[in-house]
Amino acid sequence: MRWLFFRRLPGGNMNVVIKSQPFDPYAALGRYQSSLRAGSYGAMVSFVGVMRDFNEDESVSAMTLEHYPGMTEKEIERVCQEALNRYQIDDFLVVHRVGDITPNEPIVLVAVWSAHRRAAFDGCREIINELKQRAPFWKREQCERGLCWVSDNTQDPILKKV
Amino acid sequence: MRWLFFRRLPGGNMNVVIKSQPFDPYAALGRYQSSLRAGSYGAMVSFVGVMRDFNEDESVSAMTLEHYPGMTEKEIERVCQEALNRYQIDDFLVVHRVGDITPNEPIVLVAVWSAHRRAAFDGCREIINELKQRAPFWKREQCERGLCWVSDNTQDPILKKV
Amino acid sequence: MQISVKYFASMREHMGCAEQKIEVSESLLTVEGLWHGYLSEGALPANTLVAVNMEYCDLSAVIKSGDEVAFFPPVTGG
Amino acid sequence: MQISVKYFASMREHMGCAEQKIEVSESLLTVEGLWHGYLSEGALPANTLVAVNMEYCDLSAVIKSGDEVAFFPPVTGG
Repeated sequence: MRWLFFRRLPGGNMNVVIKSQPFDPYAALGRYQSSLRAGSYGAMVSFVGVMRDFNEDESVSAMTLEHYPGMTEKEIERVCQEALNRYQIDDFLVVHRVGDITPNEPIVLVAVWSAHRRAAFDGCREIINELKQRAPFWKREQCERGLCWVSDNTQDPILKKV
Repeated sequence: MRWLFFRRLPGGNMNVVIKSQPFDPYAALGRYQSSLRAGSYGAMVSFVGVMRDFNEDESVSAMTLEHYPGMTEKEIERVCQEALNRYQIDDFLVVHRVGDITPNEPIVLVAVWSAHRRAAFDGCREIINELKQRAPFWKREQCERGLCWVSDNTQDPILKKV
Repeated sequence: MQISVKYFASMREHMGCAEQKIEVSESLLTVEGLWHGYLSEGALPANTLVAVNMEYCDLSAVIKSGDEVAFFPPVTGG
Repeated sequence: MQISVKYFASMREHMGCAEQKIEVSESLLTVEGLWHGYLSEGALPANTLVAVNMEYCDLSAVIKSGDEVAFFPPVTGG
Protein backbone atom coordinates (compact mmCIF):
# COMPACT_ATOMS: atom_id res chain seq x y z
CA MET A 1 0.00 0.00 0.00
CA ARG A 2 2.86 2.33 -0.92
CA TRP A 3 0.54 4.97 -2.36
CA LEU A 4 -0.81 5.93 1.05
CA PHE A 5 2.44 7.80 1.67
CA PHE A 6 2.15 10.00 -1.41
CA ARG A 7 -1.11 11.84 -0.94
CA ARG A 8 -3.93 11.03 1.40
CA LEU A 9 -7.34 10.22 0.07
CA PRO A 10 -9.74 13.07 0.88
CA GLY A 11 -10.90 12.40 4.41
CA GLY A 12 -13.99 10.77 5.71
CA ASN A 13 -16.02 10.11 2.59
CA MET A 14 -16.66 6.80 0.87
CA ASN A 15 -15.00 7.46 -2.47
CA VAL A 16 -15.45 4.00 -4.01
CA VAL A 17 -18.83 2.31 -3.77
CA ILE A 18 -19.92 -1.05 -5.22
CA LYS A 19 -23.70 -1.33 -5.51
CA SER A 20 -25.77 -4.46 -6.09
CA GLN A 21 -28.95 -2.42 -6.55
CA PRO A 22 -29.81 0.26 -9.16
CA PHE A 23 -28.57 3.73 -8.25
CA ASP A 24 -29.32 7.28 -9.37
CA PRO A 25 -25.96 8.78 -10.41
CA TYR A 26 -27.20 12.37 -10.27
CA ALA A 27 -28.62 11.99 -6.78
CA ALA A 28 -25.31 10.38 -5.74
CA LEU A 29 -23.38 13.32 -7.23
CA GLY A 30 -25.50 15.88 -5.43
CA ARG A 31 -25.25 14.06 -2.09
CA TYR A 32 -21.50 13.61 -2.37
CA GLN A 33 -20.84 17.19 -3.45
CA SER A 34 -22.82 18.57 -0.50
CA SER A 35 -20.23 16.88 1.75
CA LEU A 36 -17.33 18.81 0.15
CA ARG A 37 -15.97 22.07 1.53
CA ALA A 38 -17.88 24.92 -0.13
CA GLY A 39 -16.00 27.25 -2.46
CA SER A 40 -12.83 25.16 -2.65
CA TYR A 41 -13.29 23.57 -6.08
CA GLY A 42 -14.26 25.25 -9.32
CA ALA A 43 -14.83 22.35 -11.69
CA MET A 44 -16.56 18.97 -11.63
CA VAL A 45 -16.44 16.47 -14.48
CA SER A 46 -18.47 13.28 -14.35
CA PHE A 47 -18.85 10.22 -16.55
CA VAL A 48 -21.89 7.96 -16.38
CA GLY A 49 -21.86 4.64 -18.26
CA VAL A 50 -25.32 3.28 -18.96
CA MET A 51 -26.34 -0.14 -20.21
CA ARG A 52 -27.43 0.18 -23.81
CA ASP A 53 -29.93 -2.09 -25.52
CA PHE A 54 -27.58 -2.77 -28.40
CA ASN A 55 -24.04 -4.11 -28.54
CA GLU A 56 -22.03 -5.28 -31.54
CA ASP A 57 -25.22 -5.19 -33.62
CA GLU A 58 -26.95 -7.73 -31.42
CA SER A 59 -29.86 -6.85 -29.24
CA VAL A 60 -28.98 -7.29 -25.58
CA SER A 61 -31.85 -7.60 -23.14
CA ALA A 62 -30.08 -8.15 -19.82
CA MET A 63 -26.63 -8.35 -18.31
CA THR A 64 -24.98 -9.64 -15.18
CA LEU A 65 -21.86 -8.04 -13.75
CA GLU A 66 -19.66 -10.36 -11.69
CA HIS A 67 -16.77 -8.95 -9.67
CA TYR A 68 -13.99 -9.93 -7.28
CA PRO A 69 -15.13 -8.47 -3.94
CA GLY A 70 -12.32 -6.78 -2.09
CA MET A 71 -9.93 -6.55 -5.03
CA THR A 72 -12.45 -4.46 -6.99
CA GLU A 73 -12.44 -1.71 -4.37
CA LYS A 74 -8.66 -1.90 -3.87
CA GLU A 75 -7.90 -1.70 -7.59
CA ILE A 76 -10.28 1.24 -8.16
CA GLU A 77 -8.68 3.02 -5.18
CA ARG A 78 -5.24 2.42 -6.73
CA VAL A 79 -6.49 3.82 -10.06
CA CYS A 80 -7.89 6.92 -8.33
CA GLN A 81 -4.78 7.39 -6.21
CA GLU A 82 -2.63 7.36 -9.35
CA ALA A 83 -4.87 10.07 -10.85
CA LEU A 84 -4.62 12.08 -7.60
CA ASN A 85 -0.83 11.87 -7.83
CA ARG A 86 -0.79 12.95 -11.48
CA TYR A 87 -3.46 15.66 -11.63
CA GLN A 88 -4.52 18.50 -9.37
CA ILE A 89 -7.63 16.71 -8.14
CA ASP A 90 -9.45 17.76 -4.96
CA ASP A 91 -11.85 14.88 -4.60
CA PHE A 92 -13.47 12.02 -6.50
CA LEU A 93 -16.36 9.57 -6.38
CA VAL A 94 -16.68 6.20 -8.12
CA VAL A 95 -19.88 4.13 -7.97
CA HIS A 96 -20.07 0.82 -9.86
CA ARG A 97 -22.97 -1.60 -10.21
CA VAL A 98 -22.71 -5.37 -9.91
CA GLY A 99 -25.38 -8.05 -10.29
CA ASP A 100 -28.29 -8.15 -12.76
CA ILE A 101 -28.63 -5.03 -14.88
CA THR A 102 -31.34 -4.13 -17.39
CA PRO A 103 -31.10 -1.65 -20.29
CA ASN A 104 -30.95 2.04 -19.37
CA GLU A 105 -29.63 1.34 -15.88
CA PRO A 106 -26.41 3.13 -14.92
CA ILE A 107 -23.38 0.84 -14.64
CA VAL A 108 -20.71 3.26 -13.49
CA LEU A 109 -20.30 6.82 -12.26
CA VAL A 110 -16.91 8.53 -12.09
CA ALA A 111 -16.77 12.12 -10.82
CA VAL A 112 -13.76 14.36 -10.20
CA TRP A 113 -13.65 17.74 -8.45
CA SER A 114 -10.77 20.14 -9.05
CA ALA A 115 -9.85 23.81 -9.01
CA HIS A 116 -9.39 23.66 -12.79
CA ARG A 117 -11.40 22.11 -15.54
CA ARG A 118 -8.42 20.65 -17.40
CA ALA A 119 -7.44 18.54 -14.38
CA ALA A 120 -11.07 17.52 -13.86
CA PHE A 121 -11.47 16.36 -17.47
CA ASP A 122 -8.08 14.60 -17.60
CA GLY A 123 -8.54 12.97 -14.20
CA CYS A 124 -12.07 11.72 -14.88
CA ARG A 125 -11.14 10.32 -18.28
CA GLU A 126 -8.06 8.58 -16.93
CA ILE A 127 -9.96 7.01 -14.03
CA ILE A 128 -12.68 5.52 -16.25
CA ASN A 129 -10.11 4.35 -18.84
CA GLU A 130 -7.94 2.67 -16.22
CA LEU A 131 -10.93 1.25 -14.36
CA LYS A 132 -12.07 -0.44 -17.57
CA GLN A 133 -8.62 -1.94 -18.11
CA ARG A 134 -7.92 -3.03 -14.54
CA ALA A 135 -10.89 -3.32 -12.17
CA PRO A 136 -11.95 -6.99 -11.87
CA PHE A 137 -15.49 -6.92 -13.27
CA TRP A 138 -16.85 -9.33 -15.88
CA LYS A 139 -19.94 -8.75 -17.98
CA ARG A 140 -22.14 -11.64 -19.04
CA GLU A 141 -24.89 -10.75 -21.47
CA GLN A 142 -28.20 -12.33 -22.28
CA CYS A 143 -28.02 -12.10 -26.05
CA GLU A 144 -29.72 -13.85 -28.95
CA ARG A 145 -27.27 -16.78 -28.82
CA GLY A 146 -27.84 -17.21 -25.07
CA LEU A 147 -25.59 -16.23 -22.18
CA CYS A 148 -22.17 -15.03 -23.26
CA TRP A 149 -19.23 -13.46 -21.50
CA VAL A 150 -18.27 -10.14 -23.01
CA SER A 151 -14.82 -10.60 -24.47
CA ASP A 152 -11.62 -8.77 -23.75
CA ASN A 153 -11.69 -5.00 -24.29
CA THR A 154 -7.97 -4.30 -24.26
CA GLN A 155 -7.60 -3.73 -28.04
CA ASP A 156 -9.74 -0.65 -28.45
CA PRO A 157 -12.08 -0.21 -25.54
CA ILE A 158 -13.41 3.11 -26.79
CA LEU A 159 -14.45 1.80 -30.18
CA LYS A 160 -15.73 -1.59 -29.05
CA LYS A 161 -17.56 -0.60 -25.92
CA VAL A 162 -19.02 2.37 -24.13
CA MET B 1 -28.76 29.56 -39.92
CA ARG B 2 -26.95 27.26 -42.34
CA TRP B 3 -26.28 24.64 -39.67
CA LEU B 4 -29.93 23.64 -39.49
CA PHE B 5 -29.45 21.75 -42.74
CA PHE B 6 -26.58 19.60 -41.44
CA ARG B 7 -28.05 17.80 -38.47
CA ARG B 8 -31.19 18.64 -36.55
CA LEU B 9 -30.99 19.47 -32.91
CA PRO B 10 -32.54 16.66 -30.86
CA GLY B 11 -36.23 17.32 -30.89
CA GLY B 12 -38.46 18.94 -28.39
CA ASN B 13 -36.17 19.64 -25.45
CA MET B 14 -34.77 22.96 -24.30
CA ASN B 15 -31.07 22.29 -24.82
CA VAL B 16 -29.75 25.74 -23.92
CA VAL B 17 -31.06 27.43 -20.79
CA ILE B 18 -30.03 30.78 -19.28
CA LYS B 19 -30.96 31.07 -15.59
CA SER B 20 -31.08 34.21 -13.45
CA GLN B 21 -31.67 32.15 -10.30
CA PRO B 22 -29.45 29.50 -8.65
CA PHE B 23 -29.92 26.00 -10.10
CA ASP B 24 -29.08 22.46 -9.04
CA PRO B 25 -27.04 20.96 -11.92
CA TYR B 26 -27.57 17.37 -10.77
CA ALA B 27 -31.33 17.76 -10.54
CA ALA B 28 -31.27 19.36 -14.01
CA LEU B 29 -29.22 16.42 -15.36
CA GLY B 30 -31.62 13.87 -13.92
CA ARG B 31 -34.70 15.66 -15.24
CA TYR B 32 -33.25 16.12 -18.70
CA GLN B 33 -32.00 12.54 -18.97
CA SER B 34 -35.42 11.17 -18.04
CA SER B 35 -36.73 12.84 -21.22
CA LEU B 36 -34.29 10.92 -23.44
CA ARG B 37 -35.17 7.65 -25.16
CA ALA B 38 -34.18 4.81 -22.83
CA GLY B 39 -31.39 2.47 -23.89
CA SER B 40 -30.18 4.58 -26.82
CA TYR B 41 -27.10 6.18 -25.30
CA GLY B 42 -24.31 4.51 -23.35
CA ALA B 43 -22.27 7.40 -22.05
CA MET B 44 -22.89 10.77 -20.42
CA VAL B 45 -20.14 13.27 -19.63
CA SER B 46 -20.90 16.45 -17.75
CA PHE B 47 -18.95 19.51 -16.68
CA VAL B 48 -20.08 21.78 -13.85
CA GLY B 49 -18.30 25.09 -13.28
CA VAL B 50 -18.74 26.45 -9.77
CA MET B 51 -17.88 29.88 -8.41
CA ARG B 52 -14.83 29.58 -6.21
CA ASP B 53 -14.03 31.86 -3.30
CA PHE B 54 -10.57 32.59 -4.61
CA ASN B 55 -9.29 33.95 -7.92
CA GLU B 56 -5.82 35.12 -8.86
CA ASP B 57 -4.83 35.00 -5.18
CA GLU B 58 -7.47 37.53 -4.22
CA SER B 59 -10.47 36.66 -2.17
CA VAL B 60 -13.66 37.08 -4.17
CA SER B 61 -16.89 37.37 -2.24
CA ALA B 62 -19.46 37.91 -5.00
CA MET B 63 -19.78 38.09 -8.73
CA THR B 64 -22.22 39.39 -11.31
CA LEU B 65 -22.57 37.79 -14.71
CA GLU B 66 -23.82 40.10 -17.45
CA HIS B 67 -24.82 38.69 -20.84
CA TYR B 68 -26.19 39.65 -24.25
CA PRO B 69 -29.73 38.22 -24.21
CA GLY B 70 -30.57 36.53 -27.49
CA MET B 71 -27.03 36.29 -28.81
CA THR B 72 -25.97 34.20 -25.81
CA GLU B 73 -28.46 31.46 -26.64
CA LYS B 74 -27.72 31.66 -30.39
CA GLU B 75 -23.95 31.46 -29.92
CA ILE B 76 -24.18 28.51 -27.50
CA GLU B 77 -26.48 26.73 -29.96
CA ARG B 78 -23.91 27.33 -32.73
CA VAL B 79 -21.16 25.92 -30.47
CA CYS B 80 -23.25 22.82 -29.70
CA GLN B 81 -24.26 22.35 -33.32
CA GLU B 82 -20.60 22.38 -34.36
CA ALA B 83 -19.90 19.68 -31.74
CA LEU B 84 -22.89 17.67 -33.02
CA ASN B 85 -21.48 17.87 -36.54
CA ARG B 86 -17.99 16.80 -35.42
CA TYR B 87 -18.69 14.07 -32.84
CA GLN B 88 -21.17 11.22 -32.54
CA ILE B 89 -23.33 13.02 -29.99
CA ASP B 90 -26.93 11.98 -29.30
CA ASP B 91 -28.04 14.86 -27.12
CA PHE B 92 -26.75 17.72 -24.98
CA LEU B 93 -27.79 20.18 -22.30
CA VAL B 94 -26.25 23.53 -21.43
CA VAL B 95 -27.42 25.61 -18.44
CA HIS B 96 -25.69 28.92 -17.65
CA ARG B 97 -26.27 31.33 -14.79
CA VAL B 98 -26.49 35.10 -15.13
CA GLY B 99 -26.97 37.79 -12.48
CA ASP B 100 -25.57 37.89 -8.95
CA ILE B 101 -23.67 34.77 -7.95
CA THR B 102 -22.16 33.88 -4.57
CA PRO B 103 -19.32 31.40 -3.88
CA ASN B 104 -20.14 27.72 -4.31
CA GLU B 105 -23.04 28.40 -6.68
CA PRO B 106 -22.93 26.60 -10.04
CA ILE B 107 -22.21 28.90 -12.99
CA VAL B 108 -22.45 26.48 -15.89
CA LEU B 109 -23.49 22.91 -16.68
CA VAL B 110 -22.56 21.20 -19.95
CA ALA B 111 -23.72 17.61 -20.49
CA VAL B 112 -23.34 15.38 -23.53
CA TRP B 113 -24.96 11.99 -24.19
CA SER B 114 -23.47 9.59 -26.74
CA ALA B 115 -23.21 5.92 -27.62
CA HIS B 116 -19.49 6.07 -26.86
CA ARG B 117 -17.52 7.64 -24.06
CA ARG B 118 -14.81 9.09 -26.29
CA ALA B 119 -17.35 11.21 -28.19
CA ALA B 120 -19.02 12.21 -24.92
CA PHE B 121 -15.72 13.38 -23.39
CA ASP B 122 -14.52 15.15 -26.55
CA GLY B 123 -17.88 16.78 -27.21
CA CYS B 124 -18.37 18.02 -23.64
CA ARG B 125 -14.85 19.42 -23.44
CA GLU B 126 -15.16 21.16 -26.79
CA ILE B 127 -18.50 22.72 -25.92
CA ILE B 128 -17.27 24.22 -22.63
CA ASN B 129 -13.99 25.40 -24.23
CA GLU B 130 -15.79 27.07 -27.13
CA LEU B 131 -18.51 28.49 -24.90
CA LYS B 132 -15.84 30.18 -22.78
CA GLN B 133 -14.23 31.68 -25.88
CA ARG B 134 -17.38 32.78 -27.68
CA ALA B 135 -20.57 33.06 -25.62
CA PRO B 136 -21.21 36.74 -24.72
CA PHE B 137 -20.99 36.67 -20.91
CA TRP B 138 -18.96 39.08 -18.78
CA LYS B 139 -17.95 38.51 -15.18
CA ARG B 140 -17.63 41.39 -12.76
CA GLU B 141 -16.24 40.51 -9.38
CA GLN B 142 -16.53 42.11 -5.98
CA CYS B 143 -12.90 41.87 -4.93
CA GLU B 144 -10.71 43.65 -2.40
CA ARG B 145 -10.04 46.56 -4.75
CA GLY B 146 -13.76 47.00 -5.44
CA LEU B 147 -15.78 46.01 -8.50
CA CYS B 148 -13.66 44.78 -11.39
CA TRP B 149 -14.38 43.21 -14.75
CA VAL B 150 -12.65 39.86 -15.16
CA SER B 151 -10.16 40.32 -17.97
CA ASP B 152 -9.84 38.48 -21.24
CA ASN B 153 -9.36 34.72 -20.98
CA THR B 154 -8.15 33.98 -24.50
CA GLN B 155 -4.49 33.39 -23.61
CA ASP B 156 -4.82 30.27 -21.52
CA PRO B 157 -8.34 29.83 -20.27
CA ILE B 158 -7.60 26.52 -18.60
CA LEU B 159 -4.69 27.80 -16.54
CA LYS B 160 -6.15 31.21 -15.70
CA LYS B 161 -9.72 30.28 -14.95
CA VAL B 162 -11.87 27.32 -14.16
CA MET C 1 -31.62 53.74 -42.66
CA GLN C 2 -31.88 53.07 -38.93
CA ILE C 3 -29.26 51.05 -37.01
CA SER C 4 -29.60 49.77 -33.48
CA VAL C 5 -26.32 49.84 -31.52
CA LYS C 6 -25.67 48.01 -28.24
CA TYR C 7 -22.77 48.16 -25.80
CA PHE C 8 -21.98 45.61 -23.09
CA ALA C 9 -19.84 45.38 -19.94
CA SER C 10 -16.80 47.69 -19.89
CA MET C 11 -17.77 48.96 -23.36
CA ARG C 12 -21.09 50.19 -21.96
CA GLU C 13 -19.21 52.11 -19.27
CA HIS C 14 -16.73 53.43 -21.85
CA MET C 15 -19.57 54.75 -24.04
CA GLY C 16 -21.78 55.88 -21.15
CA CYS C 17 -24.87 54.16 -22.54
CA ALA C 18 -26.23 50.68 -23.24
CA GLU C 19 -28.09 51.28 -26.49
CA GLN C 20 -28.44 53.86 -29.27
CA LYS C 21 -30.64 54.22 -32.35
CA ILE C 22 -28.64 55.80 -35.17
CA GLU C 23 -30.11 57.33 -38.32
CA VAL C 24 -27.65 56.74 -41.16
CA SER C 25 -27.73 58.15 -44.68
CA GLU C 26 -24.94 56.16 -46.37
CA SER C 27 -25.85 52.95 -48.14
CA LEU C 28 -22.61 50.96 -48.04
CA LEU C 29 -21.61 51.55 -44.45
CA THR C 30 -19.19 49.19 -42.68
CA VAL C 31 -18.99 48.63 -38.93
CA GLU C 32 -15.76 50.61 -38.95
CA GLY C 33 -17.47 53.43 -40.85
CA LEU C 34 -20.32 53.40 -38.36
CA TRP C 35 -17.92 53.68 -35.42
CA HIS C 36 -15.86 56.56 -36.80
CA GLY C 37 -18.70 58.38 -38.57
CA TYR C 38 -21.46 58.15 -35.99
CA LEU C 39 -20.46 56.71 -32.63
CA SER C 40 -17.15 58.07 -31.36
CA GLU C 41 -14.28 60.39 -32.11
CA GLY C 42 -11.85 58.03 -30.35
CA ALA C 43 -10.37 54.77 -31.57
CA LEU C 44 -12.23 51.54 -30.95
CA PRO C 45 -10.74 50.12 -27.70
CA ALA C 46 -8.24 47.29 -28.30
CA ASN C 47 -9.71 43.77 -28.41
CA THR C 48 -13.28 45.01 -28.84
CA LEU C 49 -15.52 42.34 -30.35
CA VAL C 50 -18.32 43.10 -32.82
CA ALA C 51 -21.53 41.26 -33.58
CA VAL C 52 -24.07 42.15 -36.26
CA ASN C 53 -27.50 40.63 -35.70
CA MET C 54 -26.06 38.49 -32.89
CA GLU C 55 -23.33 36.93 -35.02
CA TYR C 56 -19.63 37.74 -34.72
CA CYS C 57 -18.16 39.72 -37.60
CA ASP C 58 -15.20 41.95 -38.28
CA LEU C 59 -14.97 45.71 -38.80
CA SER C 60 -15.29 45.44 -42.57
CA ALA C 61 -18.80 43.93 -42.40
CA VAL C 62 -21.41 45.97 -44.27
CA ILE C 63 -24.50 47.07 -42.32
CA LYS C 64 -28.05 47.00 -43.65
CA SER C 65 -31.07 48.97 -42.50
CA GLY C 66 -32.56 47.54 -39.30
CA ASP C 67 -29.35 45.75 -38.28
CA GLU C 68 -28.40 45.40 -34.62
CA VAL C 69 -24.70 46.12 -34.11
CA ALA C 70 -23.08 45.25 -30.76
CA PHE C 71 -19.69 46.21 -29.33
CA PHE C 72 -18.25 44.42 -26.30
CA PRO C 73 -14.97 43.39 -24.62
CA PRO C 74 -13.57 39.82 -24.71
CA VAL C 75 -16.04 37.40 -23.14
CA THR C 76 -15.47 35.75 -19.76
CA GLY C 77 -18.31 33.28 -19.26
CA GLY C 78 -18.28 29.61 -18.31
CA MET D 1 1.77 -23.90 3.75
CA GLN D 2 -1.85 -23.25 2.81
CA ILE D 3 -2.82 -21.25 -0.28
CA SER D 4 -6.30 -19.99 -1.11
CA VAL D 5 -7.10 -20.06 -4.84
CA LYS D 6 -10.01 -18.24 -6.50
CA TYR D 7 -11.42 -18.40 -10.03
CA PHE D 8 -13.72 -15.84 -11.64
CA ALA D 9 -16.03 -15.60 -14.67
CA SER D 10 -15.10 -17.93 -17.57
CA MET D 11 -12.13 -19.18 -15.55
CA ARG D 12 -14.49 -20.42 -12.85
CA GLU D 13 -16.45 -22.35 -15.46
CA HIS D 14 -13.22 -23.68 -16.99
CA MET D 15 -12.04 -25.00 -13.60
CA GLY D 16 -15.47 -26.13 -12.42
CA CYS D 17 -15.15 -24.39 -9.06
CA ALA D 18 -14.92 -20.89 -7.56
CA GLU D 19 -12.44 -21.50 -4.75
CA GLN D 20 -9.92 -24.09 -3.53
CA LYS D 21 -7.70 -24.41 -0.48
CA ILE D 22 -4.37 -25.99 -1.46
CA GLU D 23 -1.85 -27.49 0.96
CA VAL D 24 1.63 -26.93 -0.47
CA SER D 25 4.97 -28.33 0.76
CA GLU D 26 7.44 -26.34 -1.37
CA SER D 27 8.81 -23.10 0.06
CA LEU D 28 9.77 -21.08 -3.07
CA LEU D 29 6.68 -21.72 -5.16
CA THR D 30 5.76 -19.37 -8.02
CA VAL D 31 2.26 -18.82 -9.42
CA GLU D 32 3.31 -20.82 -12.46
CA GLY D 33 4.60 -23.64 -10.23
CA LEU D 34 1.30 -23.61 -8.32
CA TRP D 35 -0.70 -23.90 -11.53
CA HIS D 36 1.26 -26.77 -13.05
CA GLY D 37 2.04 -28.58 -9.78
CA TYR D 38 -1.29 -28.37 -7.99
CA LEU D 39 -4.15 -26.93 -10.00
CA SER D 40 -4.30 -28.28 -13.55
CA GLU D 41 -2.67 -30.61 -16.02
CA GLY D 42 -3.56 -28.26 -18.88
CA ALA D 43 -1.94 -25.00 -19.91
CA LEU D 44 -3.16 -21.76 -18.35
CA PRO D 45 -5.75 -20.36 -20.82
CA ALA D 46 -4.39 -17.55 -22.99
CA ASN D 47 -4.75 -14.01 -21.57
CA THR D 48 -5.49 -15.25 -18.05
CA LEU D 49 -4.78 -12.58 -15.44
CA VAL D 50 -3.33 -13.34 -12.02
CA ALA D 51 -3.65 -11.48 -8.72
CA VAL D 52 -1.92 -12.37 -5.46
CA ASN D 53 -3.55 -10.86 -2.39
CA MET D 54 -5.75 -8.73 -4.66
CA GLU D 55 -2.87 -7.14 -6.57
CA TYR D 56 -1.98 -7.96 -10.17
CA CYS D 57 1.24 -9.94 -10.61
CA ASP D 58 2.83 -12.17 -13.21
CA LEU D 59 3.41 -15.90 -13.26
CA SER D 60 6.90 -15.62 -11.77
CA ALA D 61 5.60 -14.11 -8.50
CA VAL D 62 6.54 -16.16 -5.42
CA ILE D 63 3.71 -17.25 -3.12
CA LYS D 64 3.84 -17.17 0.69
CA SER D 65 1.79 -19.14 3.17
CA GLY D 66 -1.71 -17.69 3.57
CA ASP D 67 -1.67 -15.94 0.19
CA GLU D 68 -4.84 -15.62 -1.89
CA VAL D 69 -4.14 -16.35 -5.55
CA ALA D 70 -6.80 -15.48 -8.16
CA PHE D 71 -7.07 -16.45 -11.83
CA PHE D 72 -9.48 -14.66 -14.16
CA PRO D 73 -10.04 -13.63 -17.80
CA PRO D 74 -9.51 -10.06 -19.09
CA VAL D 75 -11.79 -7.65 -17.25
CA THR D 76 -14.81 -6.00 -18.87
CA GLY D 77 -16.18 -3.53 -16.33
CA GLY D 78 -17.09 0.11 -16.67
